[in-house]
Order: sequence, then structure tokens, then C-alpha cells
Amino acid sequence: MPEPSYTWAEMMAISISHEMQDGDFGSVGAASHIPAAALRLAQLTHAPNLSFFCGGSGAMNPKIQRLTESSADYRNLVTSEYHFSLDDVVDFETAMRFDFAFLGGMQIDKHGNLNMAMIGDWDKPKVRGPGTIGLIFLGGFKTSYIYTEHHSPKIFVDKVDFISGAGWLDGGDARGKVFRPESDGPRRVFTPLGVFDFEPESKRMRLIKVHPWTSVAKIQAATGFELLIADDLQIVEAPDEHELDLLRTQVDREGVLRRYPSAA
Amino acid sequence: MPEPSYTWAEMMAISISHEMQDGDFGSVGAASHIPAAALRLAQLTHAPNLSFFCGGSGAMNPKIQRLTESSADYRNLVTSEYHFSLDDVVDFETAMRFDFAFLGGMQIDKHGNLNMAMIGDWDKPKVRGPGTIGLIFLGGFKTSYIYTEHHSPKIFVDKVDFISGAGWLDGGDARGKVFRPESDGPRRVFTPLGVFDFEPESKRMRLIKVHPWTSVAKIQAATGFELLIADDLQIVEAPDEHELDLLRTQVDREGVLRRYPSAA
Amino acid sequence: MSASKVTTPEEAVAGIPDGATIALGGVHSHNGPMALVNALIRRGVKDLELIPTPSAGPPVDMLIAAGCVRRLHVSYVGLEFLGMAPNYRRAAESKAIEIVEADEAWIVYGFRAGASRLPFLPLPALYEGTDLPKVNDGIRTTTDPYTGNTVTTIPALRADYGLFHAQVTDRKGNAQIFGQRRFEDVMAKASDHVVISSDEILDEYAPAPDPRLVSIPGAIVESVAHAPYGSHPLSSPGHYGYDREQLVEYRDLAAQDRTKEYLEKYVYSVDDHLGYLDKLGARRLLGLQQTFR
Amino acid sequence: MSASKVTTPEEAVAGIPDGATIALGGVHSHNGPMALVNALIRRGVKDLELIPTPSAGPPVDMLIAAGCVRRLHVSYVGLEFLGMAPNYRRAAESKAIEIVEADEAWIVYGFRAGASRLPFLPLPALYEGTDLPKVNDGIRTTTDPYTGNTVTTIPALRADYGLFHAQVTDRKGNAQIFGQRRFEDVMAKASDHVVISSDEILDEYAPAPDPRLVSIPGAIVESVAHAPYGSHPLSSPGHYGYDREQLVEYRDLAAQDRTKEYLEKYVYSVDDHLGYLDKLGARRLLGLQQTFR
Repeated sequence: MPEPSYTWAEMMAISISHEMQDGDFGSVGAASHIPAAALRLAQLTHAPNLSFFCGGSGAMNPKIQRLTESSADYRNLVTSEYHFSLDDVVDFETAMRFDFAFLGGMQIDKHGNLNMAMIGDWDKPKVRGPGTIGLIFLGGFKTSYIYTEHHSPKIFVDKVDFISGAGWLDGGDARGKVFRPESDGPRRVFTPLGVFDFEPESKRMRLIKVHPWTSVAKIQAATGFELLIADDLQIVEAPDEHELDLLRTQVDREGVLRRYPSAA
Repeated sequence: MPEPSYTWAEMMAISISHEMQDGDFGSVGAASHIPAAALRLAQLTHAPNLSFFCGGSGAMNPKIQRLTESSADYRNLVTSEYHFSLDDVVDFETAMRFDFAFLGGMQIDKHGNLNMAMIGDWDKPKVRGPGTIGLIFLGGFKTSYIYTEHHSPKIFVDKVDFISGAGWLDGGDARGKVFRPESDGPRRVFTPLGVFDFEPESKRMRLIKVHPWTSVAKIQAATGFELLIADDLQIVEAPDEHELDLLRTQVDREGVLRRYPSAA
Repeated sequence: MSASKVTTPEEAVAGIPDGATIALGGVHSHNGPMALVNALIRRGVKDLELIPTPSAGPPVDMLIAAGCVRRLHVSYVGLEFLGMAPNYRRAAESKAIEIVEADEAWIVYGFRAGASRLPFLPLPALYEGTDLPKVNDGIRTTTDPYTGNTVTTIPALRADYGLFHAQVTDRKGNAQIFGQRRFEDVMAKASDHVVISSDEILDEYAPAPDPRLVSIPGAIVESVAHAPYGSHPLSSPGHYGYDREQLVEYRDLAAQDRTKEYLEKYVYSVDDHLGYLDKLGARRLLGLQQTFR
Repeated sequence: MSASKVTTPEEAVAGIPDGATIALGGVHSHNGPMALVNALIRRGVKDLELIPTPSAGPPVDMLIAAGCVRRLHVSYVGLEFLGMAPNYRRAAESKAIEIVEADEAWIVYGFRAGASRLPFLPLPALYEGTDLPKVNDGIRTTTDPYTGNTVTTIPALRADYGLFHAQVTDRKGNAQIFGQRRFEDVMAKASDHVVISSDEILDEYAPAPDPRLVSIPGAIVESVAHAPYGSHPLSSPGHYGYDREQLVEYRDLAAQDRTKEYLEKYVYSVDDHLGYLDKLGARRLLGLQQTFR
């Protein structure tokens, strides 16, 4: 088998882009090249009415032809439609005006709860995380997308040590008892290995798409809890030439995603 | 006696200007030409570090060479230093960051309480006013200046029918029991006839300056309660040529204040 | 290509039902969404609850005269340099409409809380010295959990529809408002549906404006009513001044309780905003031009 | 002529006492008031309470390494694309500093309430599903007087000093900040004393900028530190990019707990900000130029 002509980061951006819905309005955090590229790609393909805030920079709908190392980079702002303030961010987050946001964690559990605060004992943490930042707004987004560049059993744990962001909590109807009904839990999890949803009854993470270079067994081995597998599990095909071309010529001209390891 | 070569509005602007303190930061409402002119004049004379928000327009420190009929006029904004928002206005008002504001009323009482809401019985008002607008912030300004273009017993009443804005309340130490200590009551009242302060103990309105064309007796007759008179009562002299020239060439080039009746 | 939100003033307000709560932009004699207000009056919408900016003027008085208003949040309603607002005053005195006895804090902090859907907002001592809490039972108290003190509260305000006027707007709804106090963004965030009337629509292939100068983001705008001179007889900052002659005509008729004659002449007798502009004529409209940008 | 507020970075922070609470501007690798931070480190100020923006980075980590910090409000503290913030992490794990376990809502709503001196802020259900209330006793509850429900509250945040970096500022303190999320205005309003470091000082006789582009009004600014390259090694939006080489040098030394070597080289061994610039040299500084305005 020849070396694939694309990287897992490019594949991941394309996979995410396919899940985006036209007309939605959302937010992507700082240092999140892959979702930022995915959203821009979706705008250029099936979702021209998608809108998003680009974390830190203040840029709404940047027409980035380059991915900046820091998405808080000022240069994103220059080609954007609107310069948002942090007031806007928390207003939209709290008022349930964002259809989605992309969020991650040092730990992600089987119900999509996220931890960015601390690993181990709260009084004497083994690892101190960078902090909870916007994760409480999982209770204010209409839905959310979880995203990680590292799929390992250390990230995907049975139960997070600390809930910075509430996913489906203990599963079932646990979440609905806490938050406003308009705010739903996470809809998808995106990793280098594939795409996941949450099974509607139990709200447990479920594999729905497998990226071309891996397998169900490898994904399960990289996950610290037992994964559910969708009945109609899809094996994702390699990116088509048109999408890859758009990504490389109109979204990521400087090849930030191409410098990630190739999809082995 | 020849017809004075200035109007009472010009005299009033100059009188107000003399009471402004260098370095203060305050606010003047919409449709308030006279205080707006006074503040600009003070900046050009003894108070270059005075700063003010110009109501409605969003303009901070407009370098107006003309007085607009509506101070909310956009044209004030163009020559200003900063475009404030209503968020700024209420933040500064509530956080006691404004040293002063200019305020008025349909009724003003002997303790400087203001009414813009209703005259007569609350359930069946005889006159419905335009509304309280920013008057509650008398409890948030470090001090305030009361200003009216009409000095009559209908305006200056013993007790307002409705307190939209709290001056010294019932006088004495009444105010200090209600508001934060950093927020003091009204410091001055400016009318076409003269300048007033509040006697320190009783907090009752007291005449301190008489404009050149009137007298203590006439002012008392135009006031619906018994005025206190300052021991060192001053008779204001006619405006000097330099100030009048500054006012007419750098503040009010189009002569809005000159079209008021001459100071008879 | 993204879908265009551009429509007419009449279409833009066609879905606003009787009884709706309206956040209404515009400060004093400036930047009111008059083409939208005229379309609402022409439709004969009823029982509106109006929450205008803290400095409200002619559009509120006209909506009252036309019988569209059930309830009004009052901070200031007047005709600014032209005096009292006659229809507001009569309706308030006769109790023909319900008055929420409010002020700048009620509206600004109320919308600010509404923009975030905060449950309410506590304030330091301000209302305490005034008579407002005696006539407005929305001004309440709760316990400050940090000091144990009792503090005054006001409710969050939200509107079903927010109506605003802009000078230039793109087809996605990114609206540039050139003047006045920046607050339309907060009111828009506190509105479920945002409708912008705009003097000009930015050409789709025009260079985008500096994003710092866009006042309301398109993502929360539902429709954009293309309305040249859409703020007339009020001013549109940087584009045209207010029509003083027509405002005086309004004030004089309103003061004599003859507002119906004004509405007949300028609103009911024309089919739509373009008919209104035709009636005014090019000479009059172009005479108002005021370029300050 | 109005008095000038322009001074040096060293003078601008000379009055900040040990134990002060500091609101610190800058987002990730951008627009931190580094010349002011370096001057504080050089002075050896102690026991600061830091409330940085929700996306804090190198200046916070450096102040911790230099022993200036007693208490830190954490939303995010990290080196963005360069990974964890080593000194913050060590100090938090060893409890060498006190951590207020916070987040974006705590800081943004906290400062927003502080800007108005509101007593506190109630929120809809957000913290309820998380573990934050268990480790932060500032997250409390009170009664919503409109529904009778129990609601979660956070306290208002205020700082003794607010330190911010701007690109261009006039001598009265009217500051233009070209990039990032607009929030410095709110933090400045929540600070008793506002100090701006500015790459450039606007000539007194220059045309005034468009007032819509002024981020912080001069009336609330106490002093303006003229600091060319005052955000280095972070970026100054529109003026220069971040100095990646120096940030990596910092990260590598910090990860090995050798931050003192970095501070010795760049902070302690020079007398002031001009000495720092001399040490870096014209070639290096001018190589960072990035014009995007």
C-alpha cells in the first residue's frame, strides 16, 4: 500500500466538515487549527450559511487562506466579517445562541464529560491542567462537538477526575435534570481515528465512522472504556481530490495540516 | 441702560463654566446646549483636563465649534475622542466613576430632589412627564449639577410630587443613610437667574450668585419655597470680552445661544 | 453562495404578530427604523409591548397614536428639542396604555441581562432613594449571598423582535450603524428575531468593511429590509439629517390630537415604503443629505 | 493645554504596592503588557493577586516564577501552541500559590459586574453540572425574586490596577488596541487605576483617530507608558509578530525549572525597558515587524 497522499489532520478536518450543518452558528477555540479548517471548508462546500467565531482573535467568519499557528492571531481578524468581544462570547454562550462549539479536554469520559482542571486527587492533584476556560458553557450551547488530536486511554477514561464541562453527565436523562432544555449534550466526538456519537438512550459514546487507516479493534484498544459500535458503522473513504484541493488552496495554503504525520 | 450685548443663555453658560473643576469627568444629557457649551468653554479656559460624555451622541469630548439643536446629533461624534456606548454610560454611572452630571426636572425641590415622571396624584396624574431617564444615577454620581432654563414657582417647588432622582432627600443627613458614601448630593443649581448651592447642614438650596440683570427679591419671587441667601452673595458681572469671544468663535459659531432672549 | 436575507420593509415585519414584544432602536431624532414602524402601522398590528431605547421619540408616539401599543416601558419618551410627546402623554394620562414606570437603568441593565439570559440583575443602592419602586413592582429585592445584605433587583428584558436601522448592511445581515450610542448590539442579542432596515445594501462583491465597524453580526440577523431613507423623518447618521419641517408638522398635529391626519397623509395613503418616498419626492429627500463619514 | 500622562514603564508601575490586585490584559501569545510586567518583576513586587484575561499565558507564568504572585484566578493559563505553562503548573501542584478555580464566566461576568460595581451576578444553570462549585466557594446561590427559584451567583471582580498594552495612545490616554477580543475596556472599567503601555504615542497635533476605534477612553487612564515593542516577546497586533524563538527559549528553560536563567538574561540584567530593547538589538526587533492595518 502506497503512503497516503494526505495527513490524518487533513482527513480529520474533512471528516469534521462533513458533519457540519448549513445555517448553524458556532464557536471554535484558540489553537484549534483542525476544526477551524473544517468549518472554513464546510463554508466553501455544502454549508455556505455556516457562521463561526474564531477563538481569541475576535474574528467572525475569517476568510483564512492560511491557518495561523495561534488562532488568536490578529491576522485572522483582518479578513473577518465582525470583530466580536468577550461580551459577545459569553452572551451567546449563556443565552444558548450558539448552535455548537468545539471543545476538548485532558480527559474525556464515556458520557462526553470533559476535564481541563486537574488529574488525580483534588487536594493534591497529580497533574494540574491549564484550567476550565469555557467548558461550563457545555450547559449553554445547543449542542457541542468534542475534539482531540490524541486518541489514547489516558484521554478517553471511564470517568473524568473532575467535571469542568458537563457532557451527558451520568448518561440517560441525567443531563436534562440539570440544564435548560434548549441545551443538548455533545453530538459528536472527533479524533484522529474516527467519528463518534452518543447512543440516544444510554448517552454512551459510540463509534460511527472509522478512518481509512485504522480499525474498530485498534480504536477500542486506544480507548479506556468499552465503546459502543453503531449498527451502520461506516468506513470513511480517503478524501476526494476536490476537497483536498480546496483545503490546500483556499483554507490552508501554507500547509499547516500537511506537516502533521501522514495518515499511516 | 443699553441693551446687554449678550443673552441670558450665554451668561448662564459662562457662569456654569466658572464652576467646573479641572480634571473632573462627567456627563451632560441630550438637548442640553447650555451645559455642553459651558463644559467646552471650561476646557478652553481654566480646565483643559476636564472630560465629558455628550448625551445620546456617543461623543466624548467633542470639539464642537457649533452647538447642534440635538446634542444626540451624530455630528458631535465626528470630532470626539472616543465613541462611548450605553454600557459605558451605565457602568460609569453605577460605579461612581463620573465626578458629575448635569440633570434637570419638571419639578426641583428645596433639597434638590428631581421629578421627571408625573405631576399630581400618582394614580391619576395631572401631567405625565417624559420619564425618569438617568435620574436614579443621582445616587451614583460623585456629585451633580442641576440645571434648568426656566426659573419659576412651578419648577422650584417645596417638595416634588414624585422623586425620580434623589437630591439631598429630606435634607440633613437623610441622603447618607441611603446611598454609598462616595456619592454626594447635588453641588450646584444653575438657572437663568443665578447660581445656588446647598447649605451644608440643612442641605437647603441657597442663592450664591445673582446674574447682573436680576435681584434677590425677583429670584425669591420666582421660587416656590423660601430661599437661603449666602452670606457672601456675589453679584455676577457681565461676561468679559475674552470669554464671550471664545464662546462665539470656538464653541457656538452658529450662534445658538445668541438666539435666546437678550439678558434684559 | 450564501442565502440573502435582503427583503422589503413590508415583508420584514409581515410575520410580527399582535401582542409581540418589540425592542425598538433609535435615539431621540436619530436612526429610528421608521420604514419598519410605518409598515407595522399600515398593517394595523395591535397590542404591542414596546421596549425602546432609553431616549425614545417619534416612532413610539406614532405607534401609540395608531393604536398599536398595549404596554410601554418608559425611560424617556419625548420629541427632544420639539417638546413633549403628545400621544404618549395623553395615552399615559388616560391609561389607554399600560406604563411600565422605568428608566435608563431598567432598560440598559435589563437588556444587558436579557442578552445573556441572566435570571435578573442586582444593583447597588440607586433606586432606594426614589419613588420608582413604589410604582413598579418589577423592582424587587433579594439577598446578596456575599454580604447577607438585601439588594435591589430588576428583571432581565427580552423581546420577540428587535427592530433597528443601519446605514449599510451586507446580504448576510452584518450591519454598520454609524452613529449614536452603541447599544443596538445588546438589544439585538436580547431579541429572538432581529430585523434591520438599511439605507444601503453592500454589494456582494464589494470589499468587506473593517470588521471593527460592524455593529451587529449577521449570524443573529433574520432579515434585512432594504429601505433607502428608511429612518426618515429622523436622521440617518452620516447619510441624511432629520426632516425638521415634517417633525414640526407631526408635533403640531399631534399636539392638537390630529395625529390621524399625519398618519393618513404619510402612512395609510401609500402602499409601501417606496410609495412613501415617491410621495416625499426626490427634491425633498436629497435636500436632507448630510455627508459626515 | 491638557496635562500629559505619558511616562516610562518603570515609572508607570512604581506605585503598585505589594499585595495589589492586578487585572492583566493580553490573550495567549498576543498583546500582553510585557514592559510593565518586566518592570514589576525587576522591582521584586510581592504577593500580587492576578486576574488575567480568560486566556492567559507567558506573563502570568513569568510573574509566578519571579515570586511576585500570591493568588491567581485561573480560567486558562498555558503557552498555547507551545504547551503547558510550567511555572504555573508547578506552583499550583505544590500549592506555592493560591488558586481560585475559575473559568471564562467567572472572569468575564465577574469583571462585567465589577465594571458597574454590581454587588454580584446571578447565572442560569451552567455551573450546576460541573465540579467547580465544590472547589470554589465564591460560587454561591441566592433566591431569584421573580420565580422563587434558587440561582447560582458569582461575585463581582475588581482590581486595584489594570495593566494593558495598546498600539497607539494619545497623551490623554485614549488607547487604540488593534486586535484580539474586545474586553480591555471592561477590565479597565473594573480597575481603580488604569496603566497602558503603548508602542507609539500619538503626536499631539496629529489628526485624531476615528473615535469608534478608540478602545479605552483617556478619562479613566492614569498613566501611559511609552514602550516601543512593549509587548515583546508577544505580538502587538498590526505592529509585530510574537518572537517565537524567545518564547521557545522561555518554554524550554521553564520546563527544566530554569526560569531564573531567562529572567536573569532578559529582565534582571538590564535597568529598564530601553535596556531590554538594546539587548535584543535592532536586527531582531525589526525582523518581527508585521504590518496588518
